[in-house]
Amino acid sequence: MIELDNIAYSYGGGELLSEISLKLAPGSFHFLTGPSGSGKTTFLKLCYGALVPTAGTVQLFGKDVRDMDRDDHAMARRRIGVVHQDCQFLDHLPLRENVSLPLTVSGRDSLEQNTNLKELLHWVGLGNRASALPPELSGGERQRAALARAVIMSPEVVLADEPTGNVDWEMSQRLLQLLVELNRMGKTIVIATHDMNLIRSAKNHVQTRVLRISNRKLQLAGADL
Amino acid sequence: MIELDNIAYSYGGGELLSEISLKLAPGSFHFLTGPSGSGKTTFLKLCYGALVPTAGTVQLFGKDVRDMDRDDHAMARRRIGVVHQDCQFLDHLPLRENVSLPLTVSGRDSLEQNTNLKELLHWVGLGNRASALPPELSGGERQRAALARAVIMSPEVVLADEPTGNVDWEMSQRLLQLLVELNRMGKTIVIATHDMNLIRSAKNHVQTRVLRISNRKLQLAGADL
Amino acid sequence: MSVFVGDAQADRVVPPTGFTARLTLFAAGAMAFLTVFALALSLASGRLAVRWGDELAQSSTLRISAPSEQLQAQTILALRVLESTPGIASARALSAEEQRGLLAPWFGPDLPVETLPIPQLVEILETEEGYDAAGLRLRLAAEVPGAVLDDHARWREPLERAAGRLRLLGWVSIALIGATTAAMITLAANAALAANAQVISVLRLIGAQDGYIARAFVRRFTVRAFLGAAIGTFLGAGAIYLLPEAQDEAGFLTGLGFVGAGWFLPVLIPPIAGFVAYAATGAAARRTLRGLS
Amino acid sequence: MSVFVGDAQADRVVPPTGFTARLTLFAAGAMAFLTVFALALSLASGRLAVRWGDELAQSSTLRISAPSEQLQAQTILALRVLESTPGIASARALSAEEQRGLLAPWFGPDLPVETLPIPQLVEILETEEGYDAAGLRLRLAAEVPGAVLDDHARWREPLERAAGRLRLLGWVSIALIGATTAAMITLAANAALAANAQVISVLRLIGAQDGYIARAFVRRFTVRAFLGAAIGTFLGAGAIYLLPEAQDEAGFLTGLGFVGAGWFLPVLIPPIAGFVAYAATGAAARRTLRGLS
Ligand SMILES: Nc1ncnc2c1ncn2[C@@H]1O[C@H](COP(=O)(O)OP(=O)(O)OP(=O)(O)O)[C@@H](O)[C@H]1O
Ligand SMILES: Nc1ncnc2c1ncn2[C@@H]1O[C@H](COP(=O)(O)OP(=O)(O)OP(=O)(O)O)[C@@H](O)[C@H]1O
Ligand SMILES: [Mg+2]
Ligand SMILES: [Mg+2]
Repeated sequence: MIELDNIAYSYGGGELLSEISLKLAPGSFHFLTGPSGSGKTTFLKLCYGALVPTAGTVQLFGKDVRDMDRDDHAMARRRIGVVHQDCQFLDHLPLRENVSLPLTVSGRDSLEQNTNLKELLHWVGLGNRASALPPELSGGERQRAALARAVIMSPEVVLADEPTGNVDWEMSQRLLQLLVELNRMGKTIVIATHDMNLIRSAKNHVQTRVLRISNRKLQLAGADL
Repeated sequence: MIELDNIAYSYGGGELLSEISLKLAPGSFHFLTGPSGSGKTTFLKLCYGALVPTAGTVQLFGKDVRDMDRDDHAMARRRIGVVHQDCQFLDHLPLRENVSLPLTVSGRDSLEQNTNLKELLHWVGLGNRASALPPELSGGERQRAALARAVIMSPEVVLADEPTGNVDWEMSQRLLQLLVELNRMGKTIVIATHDMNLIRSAKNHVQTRVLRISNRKLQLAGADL
Repeated sequence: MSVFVGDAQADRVVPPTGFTARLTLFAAGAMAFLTVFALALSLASGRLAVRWGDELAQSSTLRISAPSEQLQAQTILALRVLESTPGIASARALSAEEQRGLLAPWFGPDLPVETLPIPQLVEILETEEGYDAAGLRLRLAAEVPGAVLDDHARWREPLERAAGRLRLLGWVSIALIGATTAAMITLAANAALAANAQVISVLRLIGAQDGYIARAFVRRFTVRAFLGAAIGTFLGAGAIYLLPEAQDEAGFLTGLGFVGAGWFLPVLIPPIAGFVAYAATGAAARRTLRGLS
Repeated sequence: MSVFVGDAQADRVVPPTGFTARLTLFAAGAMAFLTVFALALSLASGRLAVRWGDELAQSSTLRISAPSEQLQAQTILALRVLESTPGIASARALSAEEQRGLLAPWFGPDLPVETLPIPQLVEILETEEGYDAAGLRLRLAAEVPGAVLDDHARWREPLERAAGRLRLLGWVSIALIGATTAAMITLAANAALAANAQVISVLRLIGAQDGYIARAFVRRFTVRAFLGAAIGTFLGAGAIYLLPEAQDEAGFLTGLGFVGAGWFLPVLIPPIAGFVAYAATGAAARRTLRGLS
């Protein structure tokens, strides 16, 4: 579904990433680590087509990102749930509408989805904040809302950038649980994080691969945990 | 220097914080913990006068926040370095100028400060990103920049809200080191965090008190670590 | 016309555009107000030119000087020539009464016109096509030597030039105002789009198509421009309507108001403003959306 | 005037205001351009009224009808009466040549004025204060029975009304344009401030005083408005200057241009626009800064 073939990327200066190849198989569960500034966020952006590699090819659902027009991108993004590191919302809409925005935009706003939404908000601990505006949420609450928004369409792939950076240990376990559940339903999950404890605890629930960006390359880092 | 006397706070709904009293003595080092949404950020905002308590009094440097006008607030903020949870910068200015902004605004932009700035950027690992614009920084880089901006004036108090949420373990140790050093110079430090490992490692370097917000009250939580 | 069919969802998704929206409404209103005035000025100038045309261009004077005893004969001769000239609708010798009236401002009402050896005046009314003045002069020179044709060109030209300039001033103002309005709405739309860069990036992140995003902005600015222009036009037309009626003696101002069907012209202003906003905002939205990677 | 002393630092701190800045520049320019035209219209109307005043109000005509043998005597008598009337600057009998000129349009250039029993015309020029027409009429009736005084009131009034209306139209336009400009600059400044809420919160967080923040915005918009108005004024004045010279025969348009010292009036537009922007932006900034907690 997402295939990176020998790609490289640079923001204009030196190369940030190079010689990276990866095939995200349906139902796989990956962690992405690496020091701050190593290119985790950049890598995820390449995975959902927000950035185009400077060399090599990225294929989303069988299509080269270079050949996709704006509408193709929009369609691809409906199949990929993304949690940004800096969670952005529409500040004028209450949390409830923000989380269900992907449904609204794709015209799939239905009653069934509505009970789904309630459950989901409850699971991430935002059941009682549903009508708050995003600027009225705490940092951790925003992060949880971003995860909820990313998964509400039950997309085929979830790319989450530090989804537990601002929440406490118990909550991060809950969020992990949600992603593990989705993975059991056959969804593909990629989580960028620097929290080794999270990775360790995930290993108890699900089979994961840990990727590490180091020296511009992507390496399997299962051994050092 | 910062005194909270039996304060309470509510955003309009129920009370979020109540019956909280605290005196931040010069040279003290506090950690602030509590689950996501418990009110850590709110508490810090009360500490630097961004919010006015709904009951009780807050005194900044001997002045009741209720009696301070806008210019008093500006002056108080020059003595308090704040790291926001969502680090905000002026997106049109390079990192270098963003970090030295407190100096610019207070008219203390000097050559001496300039070498200071270089050293500081180097310490937080941003030496080679000094001329990048904030939107070109990674999440962790922004967080480090925010800490650098908060301490550049060597303020009497540093209030840091999750300053290590997005950085890896080694970097968080470096940042902690910076704050410990400042504390040794007699500065008052308060760090809100949910990272228990950080607190544990700090205990090796410096004498800290750990405060925990739980059930709207502030409690000493030294024992459970 | 799908812009006007409210897509409530898309409208909620784009945040209220606050000051830029108010700016658009106000600019469209003020501009429509000014346009109404400029339009009224142009129309009035146009009417003025037509009126002067009617009074002067369509009429000429023939002046016959001759000894008293020949005057009548020459007048009859001249009338016959004029009647047979193509392009002349009618020709009529002025009565003594009328000639006296013309001279009254200068010589008082008691001038003994009949006994004076003053020329006989003949009023000529042309048809639409007009006549060939040079040809007529030649014929008259041959047949009625004492007759001099005055086709009023001397009087008409500067007046028509003056009316033309006023009218031009009106149309130039309208064009200027229109261009200003378009530019201002474009800039306001651009400001709104730039201020909403974050909203756009969120919408894109969750898979909204560019068309969906653009439509919400375009609809908003189109509706605002139309509404603003409608209000401005209404106020402008009201102000014109309340202007004191033109005194006809004033002579050169036919009154700045609209006349008859002219009242329907301002009605066109709001739809035109709406269309201008639609085109301008659409272009701005497409450009901005292409620019935001 | 500290707004104009560039505080380079504060200017760098507030981000480029992009479209709102361009909007301000453009709006100020377009409005200044229109203002120049409206000003020219007002001044021209004013000159017109003065000219008609000069030509008609300050002059009257005395018409003396009498048998030829008495005409000269009565004229001398009338002139003596006029000379002794307070409020009359001078009185002068028209020469035969001049009378012929007046009649030429109607009777051709060959009218034998001298031999005709037509009245003698006397041109009267008044002083500033004017004379008492009723009193003069009584005196003339007693001393020069054949004299009729025409003080042109009949012609003057409607023309003056018309000129007054044109002038009013010009001033109303200027007021309207000024108000529109102020409103637009206020809205643009508000939009800029609203779009920069985050910048303001960052600046406050690090201890910037409100005055420091406000000044950066105010300075910017003031300078933009001044610059825009200067450009617009320059272009407007240029356009007026390039307008074809008014033909004097046109009679009722003295030409839309500025005359003599009138050219200095448009120079006032940019400073006024700058001041309006300064006041409007200052108020907007203070309001917004108070609003953002
Ligand atoms: N738009 C950009 N232009 C230029 N450089 C950029 C841009 N975005 C990111 N970078 C740089 O590329 C590097 C990698 O950034 P990226 O955000 O991918 O790091 P990351 O691994 O996600 O870091 P973190 O853990 O801190 O979030 C950083 O040094 C960053 O400064
Ligand atoms: N402006 C606001 N209006 C209304 N409610 C608010 C506002 N800001 C915060 N809250 C609510 O107050 C509660 C405490 O918020 P706060 O940001 O202080 O939590 P926190 O302890 O910092 O959480 P986190 O660890 O997630 O950052 C949250 O439930 C939040 O939704
Ligand atoms: Mg990142
Ligand atoms: Mg917080």
